[in-house]
Amino acid sequence: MNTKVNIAGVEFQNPIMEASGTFGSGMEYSEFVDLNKLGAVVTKGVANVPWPGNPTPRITEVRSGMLNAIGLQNPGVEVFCERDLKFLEQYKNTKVVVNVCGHSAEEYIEVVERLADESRVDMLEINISCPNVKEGGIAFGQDPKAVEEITRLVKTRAKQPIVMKLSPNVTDIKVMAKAAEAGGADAISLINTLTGMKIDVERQNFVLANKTGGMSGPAVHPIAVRMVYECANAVSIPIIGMGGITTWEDAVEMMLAGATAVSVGTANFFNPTATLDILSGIEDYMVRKNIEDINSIIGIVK
Amino acid sequence: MNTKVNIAGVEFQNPIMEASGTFGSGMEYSEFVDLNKLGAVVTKGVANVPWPGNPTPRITEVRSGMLNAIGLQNPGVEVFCERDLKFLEQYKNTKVVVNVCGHSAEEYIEVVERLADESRVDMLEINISCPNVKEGGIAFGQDPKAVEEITRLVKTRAKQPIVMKLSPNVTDIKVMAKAAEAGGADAISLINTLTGMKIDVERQNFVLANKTGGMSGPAVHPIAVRMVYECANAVSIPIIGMGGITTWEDAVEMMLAGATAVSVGTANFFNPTATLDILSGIEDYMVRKNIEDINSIIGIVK
Amino acid sequence: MKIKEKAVVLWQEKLAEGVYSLTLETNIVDYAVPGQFISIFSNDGSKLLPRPISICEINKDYGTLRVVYRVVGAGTEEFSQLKMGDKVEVMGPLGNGFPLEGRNAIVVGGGIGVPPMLELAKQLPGKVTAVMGYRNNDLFLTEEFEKAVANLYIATDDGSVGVRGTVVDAMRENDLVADVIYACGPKPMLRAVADFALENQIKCYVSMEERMACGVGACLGCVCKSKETDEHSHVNNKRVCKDGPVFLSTEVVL
Amino acid sequence: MKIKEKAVVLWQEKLAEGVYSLTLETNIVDYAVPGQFISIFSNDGSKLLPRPISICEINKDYGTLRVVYRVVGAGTEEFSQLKMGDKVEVMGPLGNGFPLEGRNAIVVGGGIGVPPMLELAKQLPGKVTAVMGYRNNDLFLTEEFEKAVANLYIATDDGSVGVRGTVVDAMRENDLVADVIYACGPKPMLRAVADFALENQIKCYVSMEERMACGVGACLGCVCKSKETDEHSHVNNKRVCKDGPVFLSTEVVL
Ligand SMILES: Cc1cc2nc3c(=O)[nH]c(=O)nc-3n(C[C@H](O)[C@H](O)[C@H](O)COP(=O)(O)OP(=O)(O)OC[C@H]3O[C@@H](n4cnc5c(N)ncnc54)[C@H](O)[C@@H]3O)c2cc1C
Ligand SMILES: Cc1cc2nc3c(=O)[nH]c(=O)nc-3n(C[C@H](O)[C@H](O)[C@H](O)COP(=O)(O)OP(=O)(O)OC[C@H]3O[C@@H](n4cnc5c(N)ncnc54)[C@H](O)[C@@H]3O)c2cc1C
Ligand SMILES: Cc1cc2nc3c(=O)[nH]c(=O)nc-3n(C[C@H](O)[C@H](O)[C@H](O)COP(=O)(O)O)c2cc1C
Ligand SMILES: Cc1cc2nc3c(=O)[nH]c(=O)nc-3n(C[C@H](O)[C@H](O)[C@H](O)COP(=O)(O)O)c2cc1C
Ligand code: FES
Ligand code: FES
Repeated sequence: MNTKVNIAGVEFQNPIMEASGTFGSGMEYSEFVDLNKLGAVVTKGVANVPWPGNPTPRITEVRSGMLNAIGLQNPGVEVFCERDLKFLEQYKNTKVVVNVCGHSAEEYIEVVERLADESRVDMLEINISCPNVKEGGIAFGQDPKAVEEITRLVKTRAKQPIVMKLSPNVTDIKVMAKAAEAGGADAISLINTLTGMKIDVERQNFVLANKTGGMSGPAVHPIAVRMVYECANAVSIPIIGMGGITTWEDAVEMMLAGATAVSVGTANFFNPTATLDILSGIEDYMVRKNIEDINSIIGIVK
Repeated sequence: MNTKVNIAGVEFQNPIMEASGTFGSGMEYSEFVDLNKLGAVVTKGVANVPWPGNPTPRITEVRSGMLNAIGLQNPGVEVFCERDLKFLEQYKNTKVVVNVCGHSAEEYIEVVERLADESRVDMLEINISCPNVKEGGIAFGQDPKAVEEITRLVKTRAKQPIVMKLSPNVTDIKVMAKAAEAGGADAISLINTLTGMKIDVERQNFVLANKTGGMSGPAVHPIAVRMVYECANAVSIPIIGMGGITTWEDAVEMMLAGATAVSVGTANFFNPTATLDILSGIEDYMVRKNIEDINSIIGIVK
Repeated sequence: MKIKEKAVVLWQEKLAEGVYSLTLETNIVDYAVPGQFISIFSNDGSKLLPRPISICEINKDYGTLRVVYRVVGAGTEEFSQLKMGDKVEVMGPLGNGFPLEGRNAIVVGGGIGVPPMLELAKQLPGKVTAVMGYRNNDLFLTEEFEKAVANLYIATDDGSVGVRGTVVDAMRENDLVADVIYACGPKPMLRAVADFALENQIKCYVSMEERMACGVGACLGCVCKSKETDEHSHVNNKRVCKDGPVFLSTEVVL
Repeated sequence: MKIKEKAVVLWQEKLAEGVYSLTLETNIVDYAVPGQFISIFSNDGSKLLPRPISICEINKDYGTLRVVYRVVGAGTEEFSQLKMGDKVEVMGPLGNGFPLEGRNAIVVGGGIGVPPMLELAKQLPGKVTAVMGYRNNDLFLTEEFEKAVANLYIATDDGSVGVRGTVVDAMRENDLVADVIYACGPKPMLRAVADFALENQIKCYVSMEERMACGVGACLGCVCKSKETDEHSHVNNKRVCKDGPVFLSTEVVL
């Protein structure tokens, strides 16, 4: 049985990653999960300098999901390299995908260049779709010209393959996917969070300090599957699918729709072993359905 | 205590309507709900001629929501006038909002003109956002120029006030709201369904015959609140808010965000008295919070 | 008259592998007729749509309804955990039910289409023959049918009990005749029974299935194709939940 | 060592209006210290995030944890329905817990901040004084505190029991002195206690609250402002779930 998948020349032992921002750099969840069993650890977004993020409350629950407005708090790329990458050294079987954020093309590039010679970094995921920061973030991700340009700029400087992470808050995700492909992206990942809002009717005020937050969790899964399907039929670069994956069925659904690999985000919060549970569910499915190679189910539902 | 709200000169005894397509013309639910107590009955979309809709399965459940791909099956405006409007004659306290669909401007106009002299029709809701029909529908609702044009065309022929129903499947809902306002809409309603997909991993096929379906129910509520809030701060025409409203809190949330009235859709399917339960919840809230006039809470969270 | 209420679980038992019998105390019983169904709702706030389940027995004296269902997914799995005294949200009775006709009727059930035939068999005025199809010898409700009908024939896919093959094989093999047939089961079975009825010029009612949302005829989610333009939709679509689930085999496309 | 498992409900009782005491059999007990908390999960698939609840008592002999909580929303409402033998998903122990210091400690609890002080009071090595604030005479856990501490002072908002006013009013009125104060309660109370401690040059630990998602330090959802640049985030943000919930009153912005 083969569960290996290959994205832009990087071979992942299996298609299961966790989603950026939901797993730190794996340290905290290593108490629950043997990180060496994951396809990849995808780190929390990292910027050129430390970002303080948004005021609290940053989190609220919604039905079958949550809103977050962390605002990309991160300690900056220096601390990240010294601490997080060093920590990840010990997990040789697992690939490391570093999620990169910035307010401007220059800031993305600064991070990408700093990471260029870090051997522990196998792939870069460029977050052009975070709805929780004022400048940069989602603004890039909603304009195809900006997507193409930033992709091209980052690609010229990056030594590792780059994955452009797309925002679902768009009219036509295919246009964004094609723009990333045109800009030279090695792969795309989707979806980031959908912008939502919750109001406290007793206090008559926003629940989140940031007013809006990014929605994630099982509630968004059907939208994510639709978008992965649309992109898979619009571009020829591989897709990392995410959005509400909670069970192995959700992961298989995403792969049938066209994802080469999948990321598990919010599910970690209520099931710390979600990634490995999903992996073993997929393996059972493969045995039961007589699937020799996981690659044979990618995008077969058309 | 005043629960009356006024939209474009039409006075609704309270802000609670049900959402188009989830309630037929009220006939079926009249076994559970005294229609005379609702602010308005919003009918299933009606076209110039009968539409057969999509093949089945048309419905599937998703977490905290559902996908539907009815495809606007309807018996056409003639039968609608003879049967449905006649049925609604008896509910004098309730306003009637007729939801109108079409494949082209001409088809919308044909329906609007046929309804012009029907005294039982208090308002028209123009559905330019149905994701489940190939032509027309959502295509109009995703292009601001088309929104403005169709609004203008319909407005010139309509005798009743018109509400433009917007699609959430857009990058910037404010742009669509402004386009509707520019075209002369008397009000806007939002959100219609979000396009989603579900794949059956055992059969390795789409669950819905139509492949994609419109997502509705509690899962979409935070997105709807955010969009209502954005529109309320972008246009000055009134807003009818909908999307996942299930409890009175959801309805109040929507009004605090800026909706003058609210529609309850999917919730009817698991709670046939949802509309009236929500109404009485709002009345209790008003008493508890000492709110004399429901209008005083509209859009106050900023 | 339709009711939505919390019913009380009086009794639940396992009848066969994955097949459960649930007896509910509910006011729905006052209005129920054979062939109708009820919507059962999950207690889990993420599973919102009704699970339509046919009525298997109606006991007006005790105020109880019995349903028999197969565990196929998360909803029916949840129901199978219900214990005496638990409450469960139900709505019904829904749909039209079987017209009680004929002096000589055959009731045909296949798999989980067997249960709705029981109350029908009990209420039919004339002589009733039952033909029940199962996968294998893991039968259920056969004792109840033996008591309720004049003749009971069983067909199993593997031939372990009764006729090897389908219910139609059993009907042909036993040269069954009747003036009306009632059938519930998977579509291919309904199609075969309808063909058998046509051949033998017997009136035939079938009970249809489709994914539902409202269960009351409002959402147009659950339509099946009708041969003639139908009165409600004017587009050859009949609502399984409201115009059905029982149709004349000649009025719908099977 | 953190555990995620289904705990068994051994006992649940109502202590006061809307306040419940839940005793769970769980392996978490083996690793728990006072001031830590557990995440309790809803059985409802639409309510996914953990409800963080402080540990009130740790009984290693019986393998049980006790938590005391107030019903404030749908999650705690659901927990209040749990009955002996039910199972409930829990994760823990989470957070750092109170350092056990001082020869002369004051434990201060306000409202639903009272419970975590109980196990602390029991485990503190020196003499312990407890100051507990309640809304009115609907007290809870006071008997347990009477047994566990040398002196117990009560403050109520309405003056119906003990000192009328806040816990700080009670501390001032009784001229309490100590070499360490531990406090849990609403932010304004923590602020007042921290000020009192500063005035009297007493070391003071406070237990903080914030909305959580992961509960283990990964998501950065639950931060509070720290006075100095902190080691993990490098941006003056401390994670309540991992770096806390217990902080020195001087290291965080209250
Ligand atoms: C009129 C009618 C009568 C029925 N009577 C019975 C009966 O007596 N006994 C019995 O075991 N089953 C019966 N069924 C089928 C039963 O409704 C489904 O097996 C059940 O809804 C599955 O729910 P689940 O949550 O376990 O499965 P899931 O697959 O997890 O359900 C997901 C969703 O799909 C819907 N769904 C899944 N399968 C079906 C189906 N076959 N028909 C309609 N909706 C479905 C569910 O209602 C739910 O909304 C009947 C169906 C209809 C339409
Ligand atoms: C470290 C810590 C320890 C706590 N210890 C206790 C305790 O011992 N006893 C007790 O009664 N309460 C305690 N709380 C508060 C408790 O977590 C909330 O009252 C509870 O989560 C409310 O859940 P709900 O579903 O009833 O309310 P809802 O308002 O319906 O909850 C909705 C969401 O908001 C979150 N939430 C709501 N209120 C709070 C809050 N005050 N803090 C954090 N998240 C919140 C919930 O976890 C949930 O995700 C503690 C909180 C923290 C952070
Ligand atoms: C708390 C939280 C923090 C996140 N931080 C990031 C981030 O730093 N960079 C990023 O690209 N995506 C971030 N995301 C988005 C997730 O990686 C993922 O795209 C999204 O949550 C959908 O997946 P899910 O539904 O499985 O969580 C974050 C999501 C959450 C819930
Ligand atoms: C089964 C179904 C049918 C619908 N049909 C229509 C329709 O005919 N016209 C329309 O404008 N919206 C239609 N809608 C969209 C609803 O009116 C509403 O905008 C949407 O469902 C969001 O609200 P909810 O989450 O409360 O259901 C339909 C929705 C559902 C679920
Ligand atoms: S389920 Fe809504 S019409 Fe049948
Ligand atoms: S809740 Fe995730 S870091 Fe604290």
